[in-house]
Amino acid sequence: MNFDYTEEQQMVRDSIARFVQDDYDWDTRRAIVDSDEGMSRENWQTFAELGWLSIPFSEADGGFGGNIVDMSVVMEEMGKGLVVEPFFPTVVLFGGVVARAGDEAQRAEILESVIGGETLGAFAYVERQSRFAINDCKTTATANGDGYTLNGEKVVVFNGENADKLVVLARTSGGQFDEDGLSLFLVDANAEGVSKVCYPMMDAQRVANITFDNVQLGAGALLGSEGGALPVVNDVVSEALIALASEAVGIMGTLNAKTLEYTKTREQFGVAIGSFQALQHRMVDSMMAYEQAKSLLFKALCEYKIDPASAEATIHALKVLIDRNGKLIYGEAIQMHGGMGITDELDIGHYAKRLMMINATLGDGTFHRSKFIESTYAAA
Amino acid sequence: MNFDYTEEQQMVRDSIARFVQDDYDWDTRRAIVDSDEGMSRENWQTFAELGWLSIPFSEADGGFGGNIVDMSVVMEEMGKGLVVEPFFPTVVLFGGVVARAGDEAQRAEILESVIGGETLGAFAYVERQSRFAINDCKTTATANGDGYTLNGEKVVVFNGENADKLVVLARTSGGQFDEDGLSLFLVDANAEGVSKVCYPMMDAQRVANITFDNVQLGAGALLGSEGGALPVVNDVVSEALIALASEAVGIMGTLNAKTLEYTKTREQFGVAIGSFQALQHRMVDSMMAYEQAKSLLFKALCEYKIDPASAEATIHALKVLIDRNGKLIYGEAIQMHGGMGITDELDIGHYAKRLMMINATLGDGTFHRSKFIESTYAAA
Amino acid sequence: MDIALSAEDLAFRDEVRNFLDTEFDAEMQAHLKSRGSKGMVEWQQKLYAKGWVAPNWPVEHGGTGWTATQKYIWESERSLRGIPDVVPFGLVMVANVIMAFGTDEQKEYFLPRILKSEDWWCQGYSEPGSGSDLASLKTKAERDGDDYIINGAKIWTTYAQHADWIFCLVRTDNSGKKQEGITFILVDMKSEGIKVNPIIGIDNEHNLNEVEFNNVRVPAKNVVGEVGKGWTVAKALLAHERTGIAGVADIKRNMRLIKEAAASEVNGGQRLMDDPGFQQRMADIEVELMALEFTELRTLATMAAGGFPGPESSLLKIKGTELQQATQELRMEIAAYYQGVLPTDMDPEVLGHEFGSDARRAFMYGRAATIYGGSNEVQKNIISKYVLGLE
Amino acid sequence: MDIALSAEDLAFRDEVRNFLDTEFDAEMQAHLKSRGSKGMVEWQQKLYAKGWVAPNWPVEHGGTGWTATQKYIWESERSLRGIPDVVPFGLVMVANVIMAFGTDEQKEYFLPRILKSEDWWCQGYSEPGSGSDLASLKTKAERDGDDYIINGAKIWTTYAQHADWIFCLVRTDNSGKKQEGITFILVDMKSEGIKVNPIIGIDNEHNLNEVEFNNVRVPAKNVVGEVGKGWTVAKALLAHERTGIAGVADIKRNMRLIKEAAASEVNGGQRLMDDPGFQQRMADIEVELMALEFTELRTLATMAAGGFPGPESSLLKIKGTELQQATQELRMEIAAYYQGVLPTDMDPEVLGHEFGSDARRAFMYGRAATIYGGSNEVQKNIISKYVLGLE
Repeated sequence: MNFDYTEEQQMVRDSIARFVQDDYDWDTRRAIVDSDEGMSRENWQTFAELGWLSIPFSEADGGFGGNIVDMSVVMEEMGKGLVVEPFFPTVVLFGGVVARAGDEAQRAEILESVIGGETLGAFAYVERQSRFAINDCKTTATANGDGYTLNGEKVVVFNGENADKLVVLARTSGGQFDEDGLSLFLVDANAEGVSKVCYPMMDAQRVANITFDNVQLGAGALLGSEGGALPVVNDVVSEALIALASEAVGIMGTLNAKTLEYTKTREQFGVAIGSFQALQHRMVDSMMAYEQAKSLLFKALCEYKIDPASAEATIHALKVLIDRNGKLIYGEAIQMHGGMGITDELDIGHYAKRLMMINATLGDGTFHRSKFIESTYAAA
Repeated sequence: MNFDYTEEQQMVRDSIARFVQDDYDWDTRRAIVDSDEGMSRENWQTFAELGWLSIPFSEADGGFGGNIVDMSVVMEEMGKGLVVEPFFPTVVLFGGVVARAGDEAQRAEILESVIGGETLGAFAYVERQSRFAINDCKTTATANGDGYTLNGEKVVVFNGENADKLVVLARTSGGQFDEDGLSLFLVDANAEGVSKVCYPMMDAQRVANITFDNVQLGAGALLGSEGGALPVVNDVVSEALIALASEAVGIMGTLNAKTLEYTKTREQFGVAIGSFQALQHRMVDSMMAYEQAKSLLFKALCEYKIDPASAEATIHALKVLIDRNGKLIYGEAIQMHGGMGITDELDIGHYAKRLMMINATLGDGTFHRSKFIESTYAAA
Repeated sequence: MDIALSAEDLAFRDEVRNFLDTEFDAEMQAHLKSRGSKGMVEWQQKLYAKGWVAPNWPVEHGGTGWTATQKYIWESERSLRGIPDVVPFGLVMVANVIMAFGTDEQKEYFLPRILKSEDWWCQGYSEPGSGSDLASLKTKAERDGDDYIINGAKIWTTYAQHADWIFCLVRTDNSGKKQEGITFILVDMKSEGIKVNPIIGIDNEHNLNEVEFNNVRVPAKNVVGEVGKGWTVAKALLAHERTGIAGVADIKRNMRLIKEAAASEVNGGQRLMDDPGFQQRMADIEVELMALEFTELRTLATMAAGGFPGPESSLLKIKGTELQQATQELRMEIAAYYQGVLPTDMDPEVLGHEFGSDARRAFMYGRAATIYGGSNEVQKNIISKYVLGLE
Repeated sequence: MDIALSAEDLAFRDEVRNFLDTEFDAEMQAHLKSRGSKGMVEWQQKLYAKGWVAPNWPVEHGGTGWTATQKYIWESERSLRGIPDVVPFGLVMVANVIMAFGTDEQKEYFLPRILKSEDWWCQGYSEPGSGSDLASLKTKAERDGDDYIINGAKIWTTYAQHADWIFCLVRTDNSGKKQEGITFILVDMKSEGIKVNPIIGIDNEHNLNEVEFNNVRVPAKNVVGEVGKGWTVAKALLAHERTGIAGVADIKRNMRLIKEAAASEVNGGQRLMDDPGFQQRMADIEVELMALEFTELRTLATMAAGGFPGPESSLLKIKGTELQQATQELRMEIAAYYQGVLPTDMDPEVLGHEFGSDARRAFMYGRAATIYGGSNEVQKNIISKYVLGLE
């Protein structure tokens, strides 16, 4: 039983932390967010050179062959630095689907350029009406002689603005809510019939609503088996939920540390506000909320490493706790920063907003609490 | 719009408060609780003489003709004094059923002696399996030539140990959960075939499990229409829920006041513990919890006075809030009294226990939250 | 114990409904959305024309003379339609101060202008660094002949960018306790030496400002109340600020919006409205809300009976803002992925969702509710000291 | 990052399971229920015979030499079967103090007797009036030749009615700071001048006592550690007291009981287990519990790596007791009307319900968990000061 990171993991952690410290100060980040693309291509090349983009991919695919803990380390540090470059959509979601569903040729084509930082990707799975139910899919891919015709719309596609390649979840058979009949397709973002409207989100992500109007796809665009997408997607989602929780833990720790620091220096009524016992006890609550979230992340990591299927209930629970404790922590962080906490200038609100979007991604606390109950009490 | 009590209500309030102050100090109460019957017949006569037992009954029935607010005043004061004499089971439940369901002869027979303090009553409606679903009734009353034969068992009958007369809810037709087919019967506690085991509860109530073994009832034992009991019972329950909430508000206010007083005098680390800001803010929370409960009680009273049916959702909400805020208040009262709070000697724990039993009576917070949701969101 | 409305009250309610249905028409609604502060002035002038712009003013100054019940009816009907309250800085705050402490000259000049919405007011209390410890303010006013010369800065000044006047607490004396030596003064925003620096909020909007004072010259006759007694003036105002702050009707309206929206959101075939977890969160809010409504009514009844909204009004502020935030949170939850949408010119049809950005703005703006007007922590200190008697 | 059990650990777990299944048999279970403290001694002697009564003692004194993982396995298996932990006053508390601070003579005399459960110990820390402010204690020990004469009173003394010995903090010097001049001393409960006054708890049981000392003569050699340094001794002990206090395995077991019971409770045809409101309350507890289990494991891992259970153990105490109380509350809720049943000799078949009175006792007794061993408020102060660095 140990909860230590390996030396290698520690090195990755240090390397990201150093990057954030040296090259990602708040003003730099703000300039990147305000730039045309809302991300830095230069940083992305740095990520590639430092090997971060290769971490989850197998050595056979040219990757680092990292496990879920390696991924977690990267995401936690990204969270601490509030890094906006699209690691999550490109590596975790898009890369995750390709690595799992792609055949050797597809993997070779795509993953090498993802790892090299040449290709930015996005996974298009949300629809207007779908909320968090991934099986709720109206986008269709109809088989034609040599391939498929894709029609439909995906919304709030993370990194949709900058992605070169998309993985699109589409229905090859079945009705709107059927779990069978979903398939995955690799689509060039510039293919004919693909159009998009882009908009920024409060957490500085650049997203897009993407419309597919009779987009012609070759047979080679199909990732994995026709109609068998959902299990693959569910695997990617499980890993993505752990990744998001890791990022959230990074953010929660940072919010607590910044707030604690603030209460030690900010004076009111002639004393540091951190000397007020009522606030002290609440900061203890925030600290406990963080430690508990971290512990549950560790549980998910340990279980997932042994057998991903065994971690299902824990992953639902993790999303519930990240949601609940995240709300507590960012709420207290804003409240304790007082007037400063409600300005756009201070970083606190931005950490809060990212945490909120994490909560809303791939199912919020209410959604996963229902899933937890279903998976835990259904048979009892 | 006014929330004042009438002069008459104020007089009743004062009269009960004076009784508690003068004749119901903690040692006296403890002696009563420890006595054979667990109540004082002498006090009961006083209640009769002071007219408290007549309050909810109509003038035609020899009562005071009071409304729901009058009842609330009595119950709140009983709560403050933690009065154990069986006002709630005899007057509110037993009397409530008879007043609503009884014909003139039955009302004349029963209510006069209730008002006079000669008859103690109980309403037997809980069964082993029923939890809070009053329609879940296995006790049967089978029509025979001149009357009915009663068979079955009722449990946790409040005042079951001392009651002279019982109202028993029994099934004259239908299946276990049917809403129709329930009837009410007036049964002498000493009738042949009635047997009981008595036990005390943590809130000093004397209750009984009562078995009916081929108890022969005359036709005159039927209260109201055969098979039509449930609407009557529901009306009594609504009023009883308001009465219990009033008692709870009395208890909550008393717990807060006693705790506040304690924190002002109890010293730790050289100062009164009430000077610790963390405790101050929690006592503010307790105070707000009390005020909110009182406000919702007022809402229920105002609505019920205008039209009982209009108060349904509010009464569910009231039970939810009484449960939740009651837990907060008694929890904090015990916690802030520290070691003393967990002794049997101190009154705090006894107030807490009564509040807990109130929460468990006629449906707890979880139960009524579901009812609230059903009644409020079902059609939306 | 009675909340039944009298025949007069019912008639009044009909009049209110009729007025609002007529005057708060589509055009007015559009103006409020598109014209910002100008739209607000337009609406307030409509209220003025009806004689209803200042329900809390004494009749002799242009108030309505309404009973507590009538005020409650007005407030409920207004909020249920989502009509914003009047901007409080002039009509509620400074007007109350001028009426209670002002000279006849001040009353004659300012009150009619406020009533007609001719002047837009803002509030200069907080300072960079002062926070909840209002009395630690440092902005200095030094006497120079018939004038004061003001130097310093105020912060979190809502709508300063639109304002004609600002009412300020300034320090005229440094020698005593920090609560002493504070003076309440009215300053023309067009005065030389005033600079307004916008602050972008966490809601991505520009409502807040920092207001700098560099040798701003203000006539001494603009002092309200006694020189050095500004703290007393401010305290009287704070209690006024807290009444109505519970925002019960607003929360009710939010709950109505939430139910509508939750009925059309679907998760894998199940309406969010039917999700037991979501239902229970709604129920938890509604139960507290039903109680809060009567807590507010109890306070109103006390005031109507000649009582004063005392420290108990702090309870309304705490519970009200907590519930406001809870409903804002539910709206975010309904918006799901769309909760992150920033203000955009995109057609909702293109965006795919209607209320995401509104939910975000309300949620983010709502963070301030537990901070301003005396943070909820300060409110708890007030209750603790003045209601519970804890020191 | 690894919690996989090694082959050795799995073998150990089998041994534990086998031992518990064999030794904690129906007879033992009945004895524990019916014989009170004697049943407990009987069980501890079985553990002693197996060599497992003191997992945390050093091997040379009779400990097990288990790894942190083994201790965790032991703890889990024990709790899941509902087997009570050993009574801590001797085997955990005073033993640790004697091992760390005692003389050779004290070690030789007391430790074997503790290991064999020959002496029943109780703890004399709190005093009427001292509460969480332990250092304010007033019980006085005055030197008289080779003895001390003790006068005063201790309170909340669990099981004093069964005890052969009591370890006490007494004041030997009044001149300095209140933390100074305190001495840790062992007192034979048969000494003349000791009087035990029972305190009936809110759970209607007699577990607590007040212990009066009237000129009780105690040999000076019974002092543990230096005279006047008892506070240091006590503090070392407090950290020990907090480890394991989270009670994760106990809470898990409670959750299992809750699910079983909720599956057989029915409201109008719907099992309580299927009630969405109840499900969500269970889920909320389980989510926190899953996290707490790993918070405890993280602490154990730190200790195994040579670290010390520092102020972080306060977190385990706070969260653990909160969750304990939350499960106790759910049990009460399941019991519905029966939650009020007092201890009775009635056959559960007659009563109509099995676990009402147990639920009540557990709930009521559980109120103490957030108060004793340093109240949760004190724990928060500790974290605030020593972990967060707030003063």
